[in-house]
Amino acid sequence: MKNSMNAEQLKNMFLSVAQKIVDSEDFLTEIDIKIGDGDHGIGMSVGFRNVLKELPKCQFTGAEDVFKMVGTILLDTMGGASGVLFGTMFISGIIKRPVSEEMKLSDFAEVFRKSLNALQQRGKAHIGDKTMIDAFEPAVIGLEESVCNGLSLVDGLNVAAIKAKEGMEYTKQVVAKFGRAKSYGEKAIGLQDAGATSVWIIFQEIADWSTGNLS
Amino acid sequence: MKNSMNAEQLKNMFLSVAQKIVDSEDFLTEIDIKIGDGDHGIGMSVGFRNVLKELPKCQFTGAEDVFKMVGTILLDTMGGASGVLFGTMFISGIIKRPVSEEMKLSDFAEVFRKSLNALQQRGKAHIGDKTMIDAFEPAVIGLEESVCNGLSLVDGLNVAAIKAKEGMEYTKQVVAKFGRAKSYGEKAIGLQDAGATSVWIIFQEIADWSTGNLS
Amino acid sequence: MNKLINHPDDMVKEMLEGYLSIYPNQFERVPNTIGLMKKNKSEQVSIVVGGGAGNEPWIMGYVGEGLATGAALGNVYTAPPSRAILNVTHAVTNSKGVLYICTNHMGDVLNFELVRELAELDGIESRCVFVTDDISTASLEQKAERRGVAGIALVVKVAGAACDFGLSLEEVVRIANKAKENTNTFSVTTSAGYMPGSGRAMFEMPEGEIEYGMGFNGEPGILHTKLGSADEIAETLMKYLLNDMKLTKTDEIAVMINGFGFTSLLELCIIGRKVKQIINTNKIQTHDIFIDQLFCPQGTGGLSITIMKLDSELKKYYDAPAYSPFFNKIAIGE
Amino acid sequence: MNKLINHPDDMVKEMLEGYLSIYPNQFERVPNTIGLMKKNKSEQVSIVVGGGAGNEPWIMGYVGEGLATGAALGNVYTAPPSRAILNVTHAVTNSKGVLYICTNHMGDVLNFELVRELAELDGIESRCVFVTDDISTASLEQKAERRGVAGIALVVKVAGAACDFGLSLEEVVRIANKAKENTNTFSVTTSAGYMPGSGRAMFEMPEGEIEYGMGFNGEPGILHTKLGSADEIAETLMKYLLNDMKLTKTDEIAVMINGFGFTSLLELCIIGRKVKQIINTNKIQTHDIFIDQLFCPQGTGGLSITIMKLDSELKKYYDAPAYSPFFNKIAIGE
Ligand SMILES: Nc1ncnc2c1ncn2[C@@H]1O[C@H](COP(=O)(O)OP(=O)(O)O)[C@@H](O)[C@H]1O
Ligand SMILES: Nc1ncnc2c1ncn2[C@@H]1O[C@H](COP(=O)(O)OP(=O)(O)O)[C@@H](O)[C@H]1O
Ligand SMILES: [Mg+2]
Ligand SMILES: [Mg+2]
Ligand SMILES: [Mg+2]
Ligand SMILES: [Mg+2]
Repeated sequence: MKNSMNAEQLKNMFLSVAQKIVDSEDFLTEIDIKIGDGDHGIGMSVGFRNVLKELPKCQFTGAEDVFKMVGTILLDTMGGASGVLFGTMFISGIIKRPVSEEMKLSDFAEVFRKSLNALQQRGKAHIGDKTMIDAFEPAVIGLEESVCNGLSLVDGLNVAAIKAKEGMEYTKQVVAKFGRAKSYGEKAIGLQDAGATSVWIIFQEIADWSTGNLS
Repeated sequence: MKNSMNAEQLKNMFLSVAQKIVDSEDFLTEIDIKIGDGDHGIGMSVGFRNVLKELPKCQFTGAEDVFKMVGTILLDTMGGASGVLFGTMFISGIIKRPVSEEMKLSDFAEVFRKSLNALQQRGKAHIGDKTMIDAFEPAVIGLEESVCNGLSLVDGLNVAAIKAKEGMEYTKQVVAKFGRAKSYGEKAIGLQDAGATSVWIIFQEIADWSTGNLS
Repeated sequence: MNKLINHPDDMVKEMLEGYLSIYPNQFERVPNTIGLMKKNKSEQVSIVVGGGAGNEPWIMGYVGEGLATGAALGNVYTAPPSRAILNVTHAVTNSKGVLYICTNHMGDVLNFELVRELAELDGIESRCVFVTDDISTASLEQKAERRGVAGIALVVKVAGAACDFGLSLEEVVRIANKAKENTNTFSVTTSAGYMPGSGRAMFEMPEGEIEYGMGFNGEPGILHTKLGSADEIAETLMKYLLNDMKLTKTDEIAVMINGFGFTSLLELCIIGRKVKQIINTNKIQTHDIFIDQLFCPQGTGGLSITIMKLDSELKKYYDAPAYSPFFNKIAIGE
Repeated sequence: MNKLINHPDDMVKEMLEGYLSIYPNQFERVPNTIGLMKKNKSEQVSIVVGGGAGNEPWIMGYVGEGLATGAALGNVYTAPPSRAILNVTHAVTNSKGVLYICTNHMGDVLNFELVRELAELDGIESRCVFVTDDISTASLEQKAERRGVAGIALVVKVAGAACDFGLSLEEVVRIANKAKENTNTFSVTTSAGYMPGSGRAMFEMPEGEIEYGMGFNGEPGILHTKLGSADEIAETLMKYLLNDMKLTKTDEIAVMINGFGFTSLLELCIIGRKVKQIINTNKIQTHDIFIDQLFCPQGTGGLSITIMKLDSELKKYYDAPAYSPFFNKIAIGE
């Protein structure tokens, strides 16, 4: 059992994540139609379809480069709020980091904490605003706690996925403070946020891929 | 039993005709919707509502003036093809006629023959083209034959109404050569023409009024 | 469908009142008439247009600089009474003569022909031009029988410029007739429009089906098909038009892509893309091509394409700028 | 409803291609980008606009004389990627600085803010103005939170004129911000629009009911009523606007009545008639009022009214003529 990932593994993992998002297009669309404008599924799937197309062509020297490439592809091709937000999720965490050959659980925790901070600076959303932050922040905390508790990479990533899912479920209980969903007020109760759902799908596939390929 | 009409009687008769047309608005609309643009009922009713409003205010010296006033009101207020056509039906027949105190059956025959000619010159329609001519021409011939046969005014007008009705029925058998109905081609078979229906309503009410008030 | 009016009896009158109250410096009401005219008067041939309302901006919006001088409006889809047209004739400058331009529909023709006689009785010289651009309504040999649709926008524009150039009535009529003879339109309807008075659909159109050459009130067209791609629709429209006009490489044309109201600019631009490709493939010279909504039957889905074949004389007048609040054609040429 | 496109993935690209092929002398494509710019370049501050397609003419049609210099188009109702906006920034004249103007929607704001940082990194001075004119989306105290709608037409027009007058970036920004602060819009939706990709209705709207302040994608508004008369609708729209803006007799305003696509000019003029009456009754001075369709969500029923409060400085720029094939504002004033 491997307790870190190299660039090649990260690449394969993100290809697997990309495929999962592309497969979830309709599911995400349905969610965004109910309290958004219904384009979240298309946007995510456009972005990650480009990841599926471009990523295999790339040669990476360091683990950070994989994050950067995934983020840049999303940023350049998706558009919408989520283009910036999901671009930021992958790019901002590795800025100014020295290039590393392997990423350990603590690296995942550091990278995603940094991108969470950048995301909140951009989007100004907090827990309870019914955004992707509601899934992302718990996932990051889950990673950090797993590091403290000395969990393995695979176990830590699985904790993150569980926390992301809880966060996604939690978005059903709150009203939105941002974007189109805001105008729905109390009517948004019971409905889950599309961006938070995507965050969960991403962390879930990261965990599943790791469980399958590193255990 | 009176065998002619003076201006006062013509006025009352046309008021009665006007009321009949106004009451027939929906009926005419339904007919025009099927192979026209559905505005014939409104148009006729606008015109004859103005007749109902203006005619009572007028003082007439001669019988011809009543025809002229009815036709002018229709011409000025109706619009559409039928504004000109029904205006012509009442105006053109009395042009250059000396003013007369009483109108006999032969006068009715002369006046409507002249307006039929004017109408055909304007509209260029002939029997079988699925227009108001299909009802108007037989009605005029009916008047002329009644004169030849020495019929009374009331009987002659009743003959005209019967002929107008036959003509209206006949329009169901033919395809249209004019206006919006033309584009329906063979699909117009079975449907009656709106203008011909109005002509029948007019002649029928002329006959009914005469029967009720002159017999 | 929800329609924003007060009462059906008043809607055309109130539309005109609204327009005049919003643009009071450019237009004035013709007394006692549902009609308007330019405030800015000049000693030249006047153009008076008229017809049934309901295809706005056509009629009301066609009065303007380089366009018509005055207009009489009938009720929705009903020709205006001759009296209204005659009142407009008397209100505009008529000393140099008046040209009447309307579409070739029975109601309009009957009223305008009658007005022409009445105007002559009043000592006003006048002529009629009935626009017959819809290629789907009669064969080429019977062009005079064709009904008039969106092509009237280009005929009025050319004739309006000819008036501004100070031409005589006879010359303006000659040019208007030439413009009319060279103007052809073909259309596709993709969803029904709605009567503004009742909110009722003007006809039935099954979802997923479209009809070429259909009339605005649902008069049958000449080709009923399943909804195809935008490119297929553009190809069909152009095939019929090019066939009818028999254009060759030496011909120069102006093209108007006219949306019917419901169809969006996004769609019209996608159609326009293919239309331009087809013209280029056929190596026909495009003097001008533009997209607008100048003849819009009340929220109807679909569009028409109008092609005017130009010679150097028509080009001169076509190129003059035209302007009204709803009919803007300033820049000409590719 | 039948929509005329080829494939949903291509529709914005093909719309742009069609537009550029029809107006090749005025505009050119930004390389590798779903974006366009004016061909006619000059050494002044440039305005770059952007946003999701689907409300044409907004975005593509706002590039023109006296308007924006360039634009990046996103997919329908989706903000364009920052990369596209950045490409437009590099393609236009940027030596005097670039002003970004977009509506205040999260996706647009995030992308334009990011582009501003990236442009600065590339040595291009730039500023953002996010238009917040929709009074129904947040309280007056929270104007910065309001979303942007049709009012962007007037803000772009004023800012475009300021650029043409040769003002510095800081001055253009100051004027654009002043225009934005003084611009307010309220709307009524009367029937659903349709997604051009799928032909599906964007939301459900029961026949005979209307909603004030509704978003173009069906986001709930602030007042749901039965369909009333045109006069009642105009009164409601104006009541909210006048309340929010607290206009008095000394105020001078410009008014834009903007149709959403399905609603016809006939209806818009009837609404305009009442709007003008209300303004007159309140003795507010109308510097300009006009009817157009400049922000049209895909065949939607309804309209918005935008009021910009003017001072002498704004008036100067407001009065400059603006022109693009789909955004014509030449004549100003009553
Ligand atoms: N300010 C914000 N901060 C964090 N996430 C946000 C913010 N605004 C929106 N989001 C996320 O973006 C998602 C919407 O994405 P998407 O539908 O692709 O974009 P758009 O809102 O432009 O249509 C929301 O579900 C939410 O999770
Ligand atoms: N050329 C014509 N000659 C005689 N009658 C005609 C002619 N054209 C139309 N009509 C009559 O006019 C009627 C239509 O009138 P109406 O619906 O009021 O006018 P429009 O056709 O302008 O809508 C037809 O039913 C027909 O009887
Ligand atoms: Mg969305
Ligand atoms: Mg009719
Ligand atoms: Mg009619
Ligand atoms: Mg969106």
